[in-house]
Amino acid sequence: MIDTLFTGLSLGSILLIVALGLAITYGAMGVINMAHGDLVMVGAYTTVMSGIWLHLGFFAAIPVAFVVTAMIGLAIERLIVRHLYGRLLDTLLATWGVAILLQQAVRLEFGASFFGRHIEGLGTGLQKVSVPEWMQGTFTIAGADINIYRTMIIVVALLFTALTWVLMYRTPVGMQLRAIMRNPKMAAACGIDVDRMNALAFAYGSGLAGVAGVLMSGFKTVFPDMGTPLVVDGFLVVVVGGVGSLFGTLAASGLLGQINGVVAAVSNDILARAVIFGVVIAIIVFKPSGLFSYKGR
Amino acid sequence: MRIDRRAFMKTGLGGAAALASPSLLRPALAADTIDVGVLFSLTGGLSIIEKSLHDATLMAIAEINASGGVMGKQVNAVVEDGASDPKTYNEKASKLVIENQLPTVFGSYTSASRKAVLPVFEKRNAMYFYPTYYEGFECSKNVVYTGAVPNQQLSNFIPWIIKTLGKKTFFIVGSDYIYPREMAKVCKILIEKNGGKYVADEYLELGHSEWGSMVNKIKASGCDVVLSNVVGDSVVAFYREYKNQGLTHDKLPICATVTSEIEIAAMGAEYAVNSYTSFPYFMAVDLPENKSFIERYRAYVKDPKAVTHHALCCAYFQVYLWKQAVEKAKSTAPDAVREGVRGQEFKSPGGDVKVEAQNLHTWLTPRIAQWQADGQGKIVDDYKSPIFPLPYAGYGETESNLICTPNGADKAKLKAALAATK
Amino acid sequence: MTSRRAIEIAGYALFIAAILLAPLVLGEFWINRIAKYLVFGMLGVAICLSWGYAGILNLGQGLFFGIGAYMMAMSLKLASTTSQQAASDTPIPDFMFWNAEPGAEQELCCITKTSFLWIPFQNQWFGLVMAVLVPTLIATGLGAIVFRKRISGVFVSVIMLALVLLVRLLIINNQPLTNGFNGLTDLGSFTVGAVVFDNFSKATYYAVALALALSLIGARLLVETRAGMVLQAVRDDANRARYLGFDVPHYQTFFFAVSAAIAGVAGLLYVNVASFASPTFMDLSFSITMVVWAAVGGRQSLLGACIGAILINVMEAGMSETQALVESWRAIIGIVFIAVVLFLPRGLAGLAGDLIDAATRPRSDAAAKLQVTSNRGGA
Amino acid sequence: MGAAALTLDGLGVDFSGFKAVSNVSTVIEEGELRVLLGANGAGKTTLMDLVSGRTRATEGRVFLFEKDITNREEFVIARSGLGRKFQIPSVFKDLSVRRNLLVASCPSRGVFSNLRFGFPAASRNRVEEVLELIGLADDAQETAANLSHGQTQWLELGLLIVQNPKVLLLDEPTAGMTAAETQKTARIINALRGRHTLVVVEHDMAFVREIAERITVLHLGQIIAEGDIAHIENHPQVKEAYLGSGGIH
Repeated sequence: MIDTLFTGLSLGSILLIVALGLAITYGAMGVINMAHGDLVMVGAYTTVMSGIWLHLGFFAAIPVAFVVTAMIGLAIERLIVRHLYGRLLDTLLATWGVAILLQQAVRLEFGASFFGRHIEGLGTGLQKVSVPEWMQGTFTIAGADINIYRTMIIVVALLFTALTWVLMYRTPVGMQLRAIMRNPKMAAACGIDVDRMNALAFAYGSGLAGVAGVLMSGFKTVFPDMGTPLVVDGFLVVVVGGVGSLFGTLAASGLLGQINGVVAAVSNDILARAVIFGVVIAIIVFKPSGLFSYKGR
Repeated sequence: MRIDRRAFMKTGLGGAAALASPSLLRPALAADTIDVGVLFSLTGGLSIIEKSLHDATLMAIAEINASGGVMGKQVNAVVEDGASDPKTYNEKASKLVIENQLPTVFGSYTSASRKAVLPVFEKRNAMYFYPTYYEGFECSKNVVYTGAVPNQQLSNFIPWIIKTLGKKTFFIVGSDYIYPREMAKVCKILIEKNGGKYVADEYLELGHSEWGSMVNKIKASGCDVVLSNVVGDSVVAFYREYKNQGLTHDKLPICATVTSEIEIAAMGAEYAVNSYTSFPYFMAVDLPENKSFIERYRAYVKDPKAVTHHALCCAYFQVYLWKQAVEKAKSTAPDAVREGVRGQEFKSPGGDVKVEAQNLHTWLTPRIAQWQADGQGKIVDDYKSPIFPLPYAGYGETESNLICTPNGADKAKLKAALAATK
Repeated sequence: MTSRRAIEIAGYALFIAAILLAPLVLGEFWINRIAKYLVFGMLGVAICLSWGYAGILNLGQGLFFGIGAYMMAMSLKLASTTSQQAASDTPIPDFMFWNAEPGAEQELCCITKTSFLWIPFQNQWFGLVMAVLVPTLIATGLGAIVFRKRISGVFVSVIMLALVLLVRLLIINNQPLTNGFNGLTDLGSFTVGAVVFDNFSKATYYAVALALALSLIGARLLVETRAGMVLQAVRDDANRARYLGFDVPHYQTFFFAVSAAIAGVAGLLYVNVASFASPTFMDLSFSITMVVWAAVGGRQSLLGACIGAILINVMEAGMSETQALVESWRAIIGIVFIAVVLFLPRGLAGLAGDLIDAATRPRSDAAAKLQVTSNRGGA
Repeated sequence: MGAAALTLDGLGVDFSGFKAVSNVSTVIEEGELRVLLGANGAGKTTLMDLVSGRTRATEGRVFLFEKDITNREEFVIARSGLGRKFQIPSVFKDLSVRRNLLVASCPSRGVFSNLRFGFPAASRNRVEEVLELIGLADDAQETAANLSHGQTQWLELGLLIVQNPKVLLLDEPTAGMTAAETQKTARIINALRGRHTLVVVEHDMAFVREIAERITVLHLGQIIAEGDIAHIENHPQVKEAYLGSGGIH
């Protein structure tokens, strides 16, 4: 029983850490960033590379990945997304192109493979991320073996959610961002540098994807296409949770995680996945604004 | 691209021509070379494996050319990208067979892609060399199957698990598609025959990497061995979750039919130590051919850490089988190759292999390896010589009573076999 | 009859003439390949109809394409020699044998639990009809719920996205019924009297070309009707349309269903051209790719979207078959997508339209309709 | 005086505790032009939403002539002869001006009955008339999105005129207009008199004087006065209610 609940919690935390960044970029800025999953992938590869070339440990990779993906996110925003604000579905198409680019960049080792060079840690193949010994195992609570790695994910996910909440609701930057979410024109009129704020927010959202990438890399497989399924899940979570509602994202990921865990336990993972899709559709049909919504852009 | 400059130039031009006007491609055929098709996914999710098969194929071709080619002619690879998508596979196969009029194509990793190209090769009577272990139940006269079929991975594996390891209660888990399901079917037959039992037969979406619930089930199932038919990137997540949940292969070993050097390297050996895999080829196979093969391959792909694996080995030696077939038949024509390849033998990195004259599947040597801390398998059990490939083992096909014959699958026997299970 | 419209009509005529005459210059392989691309062109039309004219961006068009494909493939599978020689009174798909429970009766009715569903498909016309009917009915049902509830924009997209992934999952999981991940392969050919629609035959090509021409013209005329005009009005301002007394969901559902029907036809044609059906038809990436085709060609122009689809596929083929690009062509495609969205928001058709406008005298009635603001996306 | 065109009987809505409109009863007779007056938040727009089916009433009933249209769907209400103009003008911005009006002129409303090309001469002529009336004849080919604010307002009026409803609700038809534009709007509305029963929400007293015959004053969701201009301007309660906003000028 505890096992099942914990699994559900863990699934939720994974959805959360992936969706968190989207909650900012989509929820707050009205950009459907299909490249988000591939930014997660980049985060995972950052872990691989920093391990090989900088001999950094697993946790040391987290800030590195955050910075790297945040920079990439910044570039995406400056070069592409900024021209598309208000054109929600166009952002989807453009970032889909970005997604393809990122995958190919890694697969072709940023072009090195054309010249017959091989950069260790890149390329088409699977990559390895070594995880600290102490994280490969369990500890016991109330007679149940609890998976240390997953516990770590839960903690980190919640930490970053809290951090994001503080940024959004307890800092002037956050206040400006929320002003922009509600009414960009008005915000601009009030002297908020909307342009700059958008860039920052997008970079931050992308950075979160990087963090997610590090966490994934330790117990999922690292390869160029690992991101695509993630972005779908994250996107569903954000929409179900309610566009622009951080709490909604938290709740939705928790809910979907538990449903998935329970159904998988009583029947099987495939049905669980089917049920999740069903639930998502039902929620959108009967509550299009999401579980916890307020008017965003 | 990692193909030699000559081929690069020639096919480069050929490809460009294909762009401008399709009919311009003919000269490439007229030239003093033998063209063959190479069709693996260089982009998309499956390229994680297929790229290595692609490289192995081109390496074999390069070696053959270096040693004088086939019948004195250089072999020229016309490379296409299957893009991990059956639609693309089907289209590229049509291009290679009909547009480029290539009598022989080497390609495919998944059954799905093979099934998608099959109609082209059968309607147009061209030969397809398929290097991957697969589920069997196929008997095309246009395909040479050089990978293992279930009986070559399981016939010794299951008895060995039960008798030698002394594990009797199986938990069968696999990815949700035909190969793992067929493996499971054959496993069950063998398990019951050898006095074991299975407590579960579970599946997970292909490419699914969330194992929390499944491993919980394994814990709760009371099994004493896990038989894994999990394929692709899911494998890594599986083994990691397994250890992260406190299971050890010493007590509850995973015995796998697909987990290869690739996945072990990707997950980190510590997660797989003392688990087992059954394959006809491992890097650890102690043969001089293998040692030099590994070195040559690593040099070829310019990656000193590159790993080799079963499908890769097959992708490599099947080119040589084709070479021998052409030289025997003195022709590259499909029918000639088909007849020529029957009974062809070759000293592969994995030991002797032979194409069975009856069903165009390949004799291979089943081996069982226990994974070590260095990421290599230690071969703990193997046949002394290759064994007969039985694609219809699931139907009780035997050497003496073949269902797949040179005239295709024998429907009557098929029906009889099924009726017999009543 | 303004010059703007004259040019448009000329464009349609030219395109249709081109695809009908193509076989005269194309080799066997290219006939088959172009036939595939024409099918994709049909998907472009379907997307354009729902996205450009109804403002509904369907990220699950692959659902209708896939269902159309499977319905047709089931019939052709039963028509294949292997199924015919299944050594039983009824044809039985080979895969059902190795999915059968030991000792199951070897008839289509009961070899597996669900195999009886295949029985009517022994008649190829049944498969053909279902390939159009089922997508249409599903779309109608969906529309009745979704549009009644006034769900719009990205939410419709997400519902369709989740739905297509759901169906894909179920098809893969129900191996005894659908042969799961491998899809339906080794198919027979659709046959009408003496004409066998072999996938490499000219007959098949002309069938596809004709179907495309008809659906293209049909769709174009459809949006020219009063109903079509009302639909565009709904797209612009559903609320205003309501207050003018139009039952908005009716219009949306109707055109959504038409778009689904076209996708279904595309699916059944694709099976005849490629002679296999696969659950990958319902991959998310495929559904999004279709939308990109339409975006590149011009989401506001049926002909544009159609040509866009064909063009991109020819481009992909050309690049991926240029040995130097065989590994990098996808990256180039990615760049093209981005560039088009950024610099040609109305796609190639938009570009063409502007050029024509520059050439002809400004703003005829047709032009006013085709001249649409760039940021149209149902968002 | 004619028959009762629009009858509100104890109409009201309760937004979870907050009564935006409560117990509004009035009878607007056929051919009448009724002005709805009230400070911001008095519930004017909400009242229109209730009548036109955009918001569901929690109390009372609405009758269009004999027909009970309480809480019916918008398009049903519209079909039974009620038209509405919004505060923020809403037209079909990607269609040409003429096409906007043609859409409104569709002789039938169903999908299938509209699966035909072109429009009957009657509707086409009507559209040309209205183009003249709203003074957009020269811009008939223009895409609605490119119209000025005033022109957009008139186009929306035009849509309603073509739709030819028995009763017309106009929500601040002069909002954001220049004096000249306001004048023109007044002319258009006066031209509608008699042919349609009109209910106009307005702040601009100059404009009200221009057109009004009978005025209803809303305050905090309730009717506090009803009568002609003189009556309203001297009404103590109205004065009091308007002190906050400086009374009526």
